[in-house]
Amino acid sequence: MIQAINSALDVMLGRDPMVVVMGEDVGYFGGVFRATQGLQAKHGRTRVFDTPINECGIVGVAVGMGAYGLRPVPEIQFADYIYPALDQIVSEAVRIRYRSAGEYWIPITIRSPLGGGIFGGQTHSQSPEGVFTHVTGLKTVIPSNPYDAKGLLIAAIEDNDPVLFFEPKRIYNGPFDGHYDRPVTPWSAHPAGEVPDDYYRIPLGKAAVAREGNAFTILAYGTMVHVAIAFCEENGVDAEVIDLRTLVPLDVDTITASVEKTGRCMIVHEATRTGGFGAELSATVQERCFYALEAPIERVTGWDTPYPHGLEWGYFPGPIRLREAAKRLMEA
Amino acid sequence: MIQAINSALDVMLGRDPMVVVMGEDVGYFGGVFRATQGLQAKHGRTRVFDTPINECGIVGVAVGMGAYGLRPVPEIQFADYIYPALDQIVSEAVRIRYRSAGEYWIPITIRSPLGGGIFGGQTHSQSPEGVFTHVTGLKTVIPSNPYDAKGLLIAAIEDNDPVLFFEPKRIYNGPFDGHYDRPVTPWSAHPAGEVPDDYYRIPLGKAAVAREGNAFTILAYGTMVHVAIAFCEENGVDAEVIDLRTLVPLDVDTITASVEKTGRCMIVHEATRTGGFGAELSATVQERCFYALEAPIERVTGWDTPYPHGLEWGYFPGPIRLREAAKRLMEA
Amino acid sequence: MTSQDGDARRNLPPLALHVPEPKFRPGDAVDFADFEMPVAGAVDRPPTDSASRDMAGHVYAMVRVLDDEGRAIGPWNPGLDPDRLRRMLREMLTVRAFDERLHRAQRQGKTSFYVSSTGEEATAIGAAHALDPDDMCFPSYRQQGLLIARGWPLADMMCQVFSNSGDRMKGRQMPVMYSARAASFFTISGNLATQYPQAVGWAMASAIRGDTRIAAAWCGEGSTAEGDFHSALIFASVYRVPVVLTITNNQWAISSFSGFAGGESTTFAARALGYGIAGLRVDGNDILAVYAATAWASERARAGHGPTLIEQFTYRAEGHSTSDDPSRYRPSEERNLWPLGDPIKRLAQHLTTLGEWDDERHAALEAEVVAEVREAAREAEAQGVLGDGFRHHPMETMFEDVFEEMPKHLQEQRDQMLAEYKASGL
Amino acid sequence: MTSQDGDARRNLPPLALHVPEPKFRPGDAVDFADFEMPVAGAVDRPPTDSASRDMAGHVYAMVRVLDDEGRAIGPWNPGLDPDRLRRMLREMLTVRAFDERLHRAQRQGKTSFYVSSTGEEATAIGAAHALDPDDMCFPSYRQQGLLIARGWPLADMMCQVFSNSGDRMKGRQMPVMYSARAASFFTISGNLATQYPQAVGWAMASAIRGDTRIAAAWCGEGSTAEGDFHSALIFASVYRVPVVLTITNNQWAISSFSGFAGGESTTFAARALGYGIAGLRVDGNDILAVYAATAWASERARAGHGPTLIEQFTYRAEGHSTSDDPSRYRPSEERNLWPLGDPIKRLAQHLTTLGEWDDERHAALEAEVVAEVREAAREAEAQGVLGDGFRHHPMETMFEDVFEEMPKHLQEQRDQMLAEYKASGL
Ligand SMILES: Cc1ncc(C[n+]2csc(CCOP(=O)(O)OP(=O)(O)O)c2C)c(N)n1
Ligand SMILES: Cc1ncc(C[n+]2csc(CCOP(=O)(O)OP(=O)(O)O)c2C)c(N)n1
Ligand SMILES: [Mg+2]
Ligand SMILES: [Mg+2]
Repeated sequence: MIQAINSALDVMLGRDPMVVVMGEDVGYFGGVFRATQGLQAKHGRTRVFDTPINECGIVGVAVGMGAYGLRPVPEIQFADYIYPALDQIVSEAVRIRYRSAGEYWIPITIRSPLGGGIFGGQTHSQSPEGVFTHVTGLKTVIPSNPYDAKGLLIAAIEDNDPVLFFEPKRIYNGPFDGHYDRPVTPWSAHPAGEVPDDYYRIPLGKAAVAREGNAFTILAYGTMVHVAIAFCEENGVDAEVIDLRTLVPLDVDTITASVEKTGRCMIVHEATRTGGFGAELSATVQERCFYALEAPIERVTGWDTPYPHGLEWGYFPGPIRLREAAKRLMEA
Repeated sequence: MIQAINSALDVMLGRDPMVVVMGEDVGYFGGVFRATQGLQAKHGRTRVFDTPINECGIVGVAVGMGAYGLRPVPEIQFADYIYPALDQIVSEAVRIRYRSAGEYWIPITIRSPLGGGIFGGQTHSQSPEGVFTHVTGLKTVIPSNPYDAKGLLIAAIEDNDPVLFFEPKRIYNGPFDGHYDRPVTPWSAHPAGEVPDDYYRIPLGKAAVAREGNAFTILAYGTMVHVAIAFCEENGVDAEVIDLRTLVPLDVDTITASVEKTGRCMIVHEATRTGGFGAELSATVQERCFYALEAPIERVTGWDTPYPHGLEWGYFPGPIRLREAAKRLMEA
Repeated sequence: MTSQDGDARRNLPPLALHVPEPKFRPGDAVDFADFEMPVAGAVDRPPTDSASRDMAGHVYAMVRVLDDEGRAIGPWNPGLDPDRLRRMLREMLTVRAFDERLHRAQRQGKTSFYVSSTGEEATAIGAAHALDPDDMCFPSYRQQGLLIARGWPLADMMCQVFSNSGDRMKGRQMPVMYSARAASFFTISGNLATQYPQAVGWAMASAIRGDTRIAAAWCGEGSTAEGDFHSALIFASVYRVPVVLTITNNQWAISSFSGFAGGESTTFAARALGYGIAGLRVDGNDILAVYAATAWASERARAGHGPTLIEQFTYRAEGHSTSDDPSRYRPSEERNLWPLGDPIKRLAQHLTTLGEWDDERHAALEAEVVAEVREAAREAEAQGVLGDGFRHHPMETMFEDVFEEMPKHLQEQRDQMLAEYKASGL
Repeated sequence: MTSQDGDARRNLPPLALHVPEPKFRPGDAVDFADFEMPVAGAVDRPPTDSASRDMAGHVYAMVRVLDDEGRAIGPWNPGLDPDRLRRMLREMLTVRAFDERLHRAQRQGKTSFYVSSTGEEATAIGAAHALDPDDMCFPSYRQQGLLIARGWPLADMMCQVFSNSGDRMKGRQMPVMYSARAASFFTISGNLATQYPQAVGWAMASAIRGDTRIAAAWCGEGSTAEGDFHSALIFASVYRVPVVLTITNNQWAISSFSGFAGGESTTFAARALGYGIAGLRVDGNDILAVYAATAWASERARAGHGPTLIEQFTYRAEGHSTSDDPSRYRPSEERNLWPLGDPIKRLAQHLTTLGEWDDERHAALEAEVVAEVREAAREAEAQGVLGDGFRHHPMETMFEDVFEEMPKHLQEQRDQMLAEYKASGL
């Protein structure tokens, strides 16, 4: 997936002189996850460059660049470090079109790796999307595979509104079935691992049915899409897995169509439970599909604790938790 | 309510030499809402003082003071300005007990006025509680009247964990029935406007039944408690109004008892809808009361827009919106 | 209550916290006798490619052009012609009349809030003249002078203040939070100092694109404490960004004097030294000094020598805003005894010294701008004032511009609002 | 794609963005010939109550005590006795052996991550000796030397690195994020620079309470770009806080050289000038200079003269962490050609010059600390290493310490986890 992201940036730097890529260690070095490898050498030092270690500044200057007319793609090295930039995102980037009644707008795409499962401890594992999905004026995208990652990132860069593009780092190098004790399979073995070299877009705001099924609906995004699919396959569960891809704006139609069909719904995310995006999904599903629901909606999420380093597989909502939740869902 | 908050601070400054009160304009001047009026003169300049305009620093130094053993009560002048402090709250204050396995803890209470209805425009009206209720390790309190405000603030200051204490500024000087075109009634006319001079506590994590009823349950907090009660009274609606008081930890038992009784639930808050605390409430209620629910849970919230200055009464979830939601809820 | 406090070591003297206090509080006699008046014309004007460290003196001294007699002297004298000076004077008078009118309008209940710039008019007007008209401005809420100097229609600004049907910002922003793209004036934020890194970013973009336009930003001395200020200066320094960063040090941040922003220990211009960028300290009530410093900085930026931090030393003569009552925290007479005087009087005196002005023409000009402001107010008020029923943009416009294209959930919310209004007979 | 870009004015030269580049990249020949070696003993030692502005020279110069022959000279020579010097040497050697051992352990898969401080040992050890043992330390992840100088058990630190059953932090923190209250050592954060305002706050509290203990904080030069750095300095300046703030300028921040933190334009010590606080620039590989500067700053703080910002100029000899490969962005030989040498060798040379040390004793000491580290590693590894099944704290401990008392929702989640494990036969 990291190559797909690199390719999306490369394509956009090539197509549009207004695109600039910036962030801590993204220039000469190519980023701590190598997402920007080779881009500075190819596109030049004023198009792809390192920044001071100041997330507020990274987003703040990107906002100014956006107002000028560039399409900056700043990277926040880990999603855990996005908080110092929060004010420039929440009070500025996403408000400027509104407060100026359209005189100014900020076409920036903030990329950041999120999620755990790499023994990153509590400051390299967080999934803070729930903080941002509450922020109106902001689009939030979380891809689950290389093909989507490239198409969605290109669409995000071309979007004229601020987009937060979170990359699940656990699946940078291959899908993850939730069994931390098994060897990693590379993307090359996965159909969505095939990524065209050229430009293509996947529209923001459209979910994908990642697996069809009838027993119940699983709403997931990022890493958890693969965990959910693997769970179904390993347990012979006939669930439908929806890969949300974009959290805001949400593809409500795809969700409701599935829940209307299955009558049961499980929501899976790695972020902590209380107030996570799962709460919004649950509220939305019960508002729209109340009469179709045959059992309480299940939320399978990270516990309401920080992401503990040594105990991370106790925190991670893995196969055991999905199995037990599925039991409750089907027995209700 | 502003006097009740002043009294709570005064009482705690007097009882505990470890309490310090600080923030922009809180010292000599006594705060832009007068919450700290007279406290510097009474308790001295090193107990109650102005700070630089730097919310990150205000919370950051308060974290250090808390680690030392003080009980700082920093003020953020408006909740809209809390974002620069987010990292020190989310990554530091609430994590320190956990990451040090109890070696250090941060007994701070961050006070901040929130909410709209005073023509404050988009940067003096926000209700960002939904950003914080997703943050584990943090307690979030929003009082709805002077009596509660004092008792809860004292409990918050005495709590050994970080507490976010949001004060709905629309009801600083009197309850609000949701009709912006009517004169303000002062707290003196309200039973909860009577506040003892002395020390008392209201435990965190306990909701109050603000009004009993059977038709449906309204979950609310802060300003919206009064809007909800006024709505019931003006329309002869027999709804039960729960005043949450503490959002995290949430008093789930009081909520479920009411919804089990009424079978219907409306959630009301001023914050924007998507991903707001209402989503968590809705998800919790449907998980716990699924079989008791006779209609979809209704969320009546601020729209997913910034809080517009001139059009603020279009944004505010007032009597019209409650009435229409109640109709939907009862007709379902 | 558990304490984490340890035992102090008894053989050392106890530490103590220093909490700043301003010189004068209400009730104190105001006395500026020990104010050291910087000498006009005394500070040298370094070449615009000077190294930051070589001009360290400029962050502690104060550039002044106008002396006590109103003569323009010294190397910073920009030698502007009388017509230009009269234009500046007119614009300062317009700002003052505008502020007075809208302050009154707020008191009359026509809007919720207003911010005057009384006493500080020179900082914005002087800078506007030194910048090119298409240089991009990132102002705070106290730079209405920029718009006025760039000839922006007063009635348009007033409509914004009234959140009325003529408000191009559609009633969304608090009063004074203007936006004027056609005047290269950025949309003002209520969040302090956020415009600083944005200005730096805009100027970085201009440099990346090989453009010729530079950026300029303003913030108050209190706001320099914010992290955004630091962010801006770091980025400006690292990439040698063509940006002019101005601190309007009006000595007060609501009720807090500048000591709470670090002003007891050094000047605000001295911040520049920490970043290795050029710093200038200027008498902000001397419009020629303001002009000259801004012109120096803009020349430096255009020539590729990087950013300049300018401290404009001035005094906030009025309350912070209409929500404020300054007599609660500072003596009312401070305003009149303030040694650096009034920028309007000082420019008028200068023009008089030059033989280009007199009291009569001054009175006539004052009357003229007051009339102009009155006329603009009429025009604006005809389009509504805040709270007068339906003289604002339609409610459903609230849902526009959240995104470029309204997503489905906002369409649904808009439709719900309209349906609910209808059901309620509205 | 819509553009907001305007038309550039054609009669002005185009602007350009400066993007810093380090002197040497992989493939370049490393040559420090133009490095101006600061002269040992040349910088004066001002009184500890000097005004910031009066010691502006100290932020640009470099305090050095040890000259090329290993003699201690000049006014900053702290005159420490040989026993103390040998203790410092032993501690530096311990840190180096500790780092080597744990770096290896990570490579052997015994933990996820490790951070060495190789080449920078003097900055922590020297400071620890100059502070009182109960002065409160707010370190970054590269000050393991503080704990070692304060005599903290190595095995305890290693258990933390292994997240094993002996880890007092219960496996919750990434390796090297120690916490040691009994050593007045604050819990380390993964978020850069957050400890800076916290240290200032702790010291403010100490001053408010009339305590005698001061605080000290460390961060890397890259981290000085963060807003928290500015927050800390503003508060430290305003309240004249008794705190010693150290920047360990090891010239690299992961792959970014110090130019991306502003290092091309001035020194990091110069930041002090902007806040009107004392600033010192020190040869961080000269442990006597480190000691002397920290002692000066702590004396200043204790006497009520406020904070000091110290830049320790050093060089990060290893990669940023075990996740890093520095050969991708800098020449491998840079490390060896770096002119300020190795702090361990320099102190050993000094002791030898004094006639208090020789190669034999050095070799013996090295062997001794390596054995000590080996012993500690055995002890720690016996309590488990990361990922070896159930040699960590029980899973349900994950729910403890989120709050002081576990609230109901966490109890429910813990019970659910245990029930689900049980149902799954775990
Ligand atoms: C982030 C943030 N914090 C606090 C405030 C509240 N506030 C508005 S103006 C002000 C004082 C600013 O003073 P200064 O920067 O000196 O500017 P001046 O008003 O004097 O022009 C404060 C604290 C705010 N608007 N934004
Ligand atoms: C807020 C934040 N942003 C980014 C990072 C990622 N990060 C970890 S260490 C580091 C470099 C720090 O360099 P420096 O401050 O010079 O310290 P050094 O490692 O050289 O000791 C970065 C960017 C982080 N940990 N926290
Ligand atoms: Mg000011
Ligand atoms: Mg470094």
